Amino acid sequence: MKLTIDQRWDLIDKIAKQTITFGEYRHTLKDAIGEFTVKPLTGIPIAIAVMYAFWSIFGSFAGFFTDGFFVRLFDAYWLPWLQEVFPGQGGWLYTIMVDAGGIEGGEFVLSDNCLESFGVLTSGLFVAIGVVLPAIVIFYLMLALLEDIGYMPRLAVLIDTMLHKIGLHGYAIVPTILSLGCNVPGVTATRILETKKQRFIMMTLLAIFIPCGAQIGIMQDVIPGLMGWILLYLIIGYFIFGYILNKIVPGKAPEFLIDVPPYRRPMLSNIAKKVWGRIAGFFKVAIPFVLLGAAIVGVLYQIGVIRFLGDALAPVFVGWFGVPKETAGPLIAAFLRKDLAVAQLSVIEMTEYQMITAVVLVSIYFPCVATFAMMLKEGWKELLGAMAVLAVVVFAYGGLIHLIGILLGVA
Amino acid sequence: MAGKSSVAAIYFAILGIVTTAFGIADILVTAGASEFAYGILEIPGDLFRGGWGGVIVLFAGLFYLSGIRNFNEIHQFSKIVMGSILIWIMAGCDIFAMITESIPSWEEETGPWFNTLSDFIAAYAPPYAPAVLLLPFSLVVVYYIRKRKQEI
Amino acid sequence: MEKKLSEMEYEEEGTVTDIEGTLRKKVAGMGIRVGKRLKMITKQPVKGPVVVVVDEANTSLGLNIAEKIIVEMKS
Amino acid sequence: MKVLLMGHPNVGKSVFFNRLTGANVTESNYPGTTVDFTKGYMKIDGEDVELIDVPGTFSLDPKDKAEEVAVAILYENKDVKVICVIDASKIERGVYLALEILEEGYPIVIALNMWDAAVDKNIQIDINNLQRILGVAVVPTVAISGEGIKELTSRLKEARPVEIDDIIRNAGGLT
Repeated sequence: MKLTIDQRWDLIDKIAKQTITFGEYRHTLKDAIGEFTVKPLTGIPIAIAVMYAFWSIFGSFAGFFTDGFFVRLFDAYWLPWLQEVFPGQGGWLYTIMVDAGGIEGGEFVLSDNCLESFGVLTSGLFVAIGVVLPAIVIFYLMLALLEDIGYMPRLAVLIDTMLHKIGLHGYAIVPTILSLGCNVPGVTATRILETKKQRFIMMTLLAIFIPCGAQIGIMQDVIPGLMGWILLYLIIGYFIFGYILNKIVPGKAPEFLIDVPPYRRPMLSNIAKKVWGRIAGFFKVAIPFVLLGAAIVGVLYQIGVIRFLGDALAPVFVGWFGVPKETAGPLIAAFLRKDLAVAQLSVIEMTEYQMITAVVLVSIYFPCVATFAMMLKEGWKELLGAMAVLAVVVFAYGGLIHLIGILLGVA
Repeated sequence: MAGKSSVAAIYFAILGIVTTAFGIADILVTAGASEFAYGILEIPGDLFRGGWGGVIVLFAGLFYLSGIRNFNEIHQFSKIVMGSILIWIMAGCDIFAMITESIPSWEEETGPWFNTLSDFIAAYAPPYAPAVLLLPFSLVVVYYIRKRKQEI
Repeated sequence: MEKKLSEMEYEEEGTVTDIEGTLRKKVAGMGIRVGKRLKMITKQPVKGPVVVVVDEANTSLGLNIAEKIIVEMKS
Repeated sequence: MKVLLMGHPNVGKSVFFNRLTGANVTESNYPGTTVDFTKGYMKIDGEDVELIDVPGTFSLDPKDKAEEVAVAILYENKDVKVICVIDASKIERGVYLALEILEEGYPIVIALNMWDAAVDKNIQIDINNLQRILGVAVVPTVAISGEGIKELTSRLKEARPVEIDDIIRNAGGLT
């Protein structure tokens, strides 16, 4: 027999009356703080502080491993050693695997660091292990801690108002933040949204505007001073295009309804398990792609495809986006690996504003192949829709940033 | 009891005023885009630690000040606790940054991997940012949290 | 006095008297139903969600949902 | 035998799962979606039992994709027992989910988890009376410390379908 909702609650009330007695209960400190962190006047300052801590610790931790140890390990030991022992210097395999080198004064010279060498075993490994690994570890560690304590639902409540304007609701903060680690689990997490419309908007915005941990890690390493501007442009784009998508995508955007659990003491084993699972998942996806990506980019450079595309598309890059012609190569390579593309951009000479534009373009470009595959799993129609939006966004937003630069007199 | 809580109220009122002042100073120094150092105090002038961080220190001070009235009431008291938590977040980040910076040698190329002992220790020498200076004073709240627990 | 859940002020308490039909199913699992006492904890500004306590559990509802729940205020 | 672990989100279901199962745990993707669920094995009285950690849900009327999967897993597995994990300090809405599962004819046992938190909150629950009314085993547990887990598994064999009419009669009828 099945009960109606009202009958069921009626029955529960009867049962509760006979079995449960609520004694006097005084609010504890934990309850009071739980309430204050969800009230706007006190909750928003705390959220600001939590975000500050997230960012500060991320920077310290990643800097410690990357700049403190890995840069030296790779540049001073690994690269010279490989350049020495890898056979066939100057040959195509050497160029792809170890060092593409450069021409200086008409002579071929080897690179002196792993960002400029563009080899699978040098740049590829350095980016994957030296830069991305520390960034991902600390990112997921802090995220797991916030989740385990029970802070995330409170953040969701506080930010609901803003996300509401773009057809989403507060819980969309979870896929958004997850995507800052890696877009793949971010796409997975869109399942907490109710309707197709919401999931489509979320997925499209993630793929376009949220830079992943790999990209953030490399930006932190090579252009830390410009990162604030780049993120600002991405956040603004997230909201502008979210707003537009909400207006044009058909479907419903249901309201927010979530449970706000009390704070809990985090459990170390739980956190360890979660972090380990996410890092393992990330590496299953990222390591093959980063190495394969480096290899394919290397091959495309070798056979002249990138130069050809660069020449062909140069008018668009120079005229519409306002970035130097040389960025065409990395921007095309960004189809495969965004982190490698940022690394390549960082060694090209250009003005700060051009650098900001170029890196923003890399971010909003085609999502990495792994994210692409994940979105395909959600349905090819959604994927095609997202790609159409992407094409429009790259063109429109890239031009807009250029225009802003012209108006500010910095482009 | 009443006498004791007024001691606490005065203590956190003073701490609140100092914290608020530090927060405002942080923001002003950042707005002037410079750095300020006096004795063991150093106010960072960058947008991140001075600006964003300064806002947080300012909020910590305001939390203290709004919590001192009727100190024994749990909601009021928890504002004091949250003020301290904000200080702990700020100071914790600064100290974590000091630790991560003190260990590698930061020398280019093939120098030693780790810092020398004296440089390691020197990394912890003053001056400190406001939140780090406020840290020991903010810890007093732990005593009151424990006291409350015992009373219940 | 009756008012919409969305119109309750901080710390006010009341008993649910009516929930719009289509919504009943959705909020039932969270413990919100006719006859239940609830207390408002916070309202977010600019048409943001509300947070209420039901059975010692905090639940957050979007404003459009809160508007469809009628509450008899505790006098 | 197959056992489903069901309950609201944030009631410590995963902690339960980790305590109950050994190393042989697989995470799989529910077909056609990106929702993950975890599967593992435990031994009860020498018998291998498959345990599925169902995504958290507040009711059997799903409101998002994760809840849809939770309900789908329940409906697909007709021949299973369900461990219904309830937050002891929010027992009423927990019983709501338990009743829904009982109405579908599944045999269940109830774990009143976070029992310690309920005690702290001065909530007293008459377990014997609750068992009598519902006609199912109710075990207070604290998943984090492992309290009550042994009793829970040993009482799993008591689980059997219950007629809702019996519960209504035991509770003294509907209004």
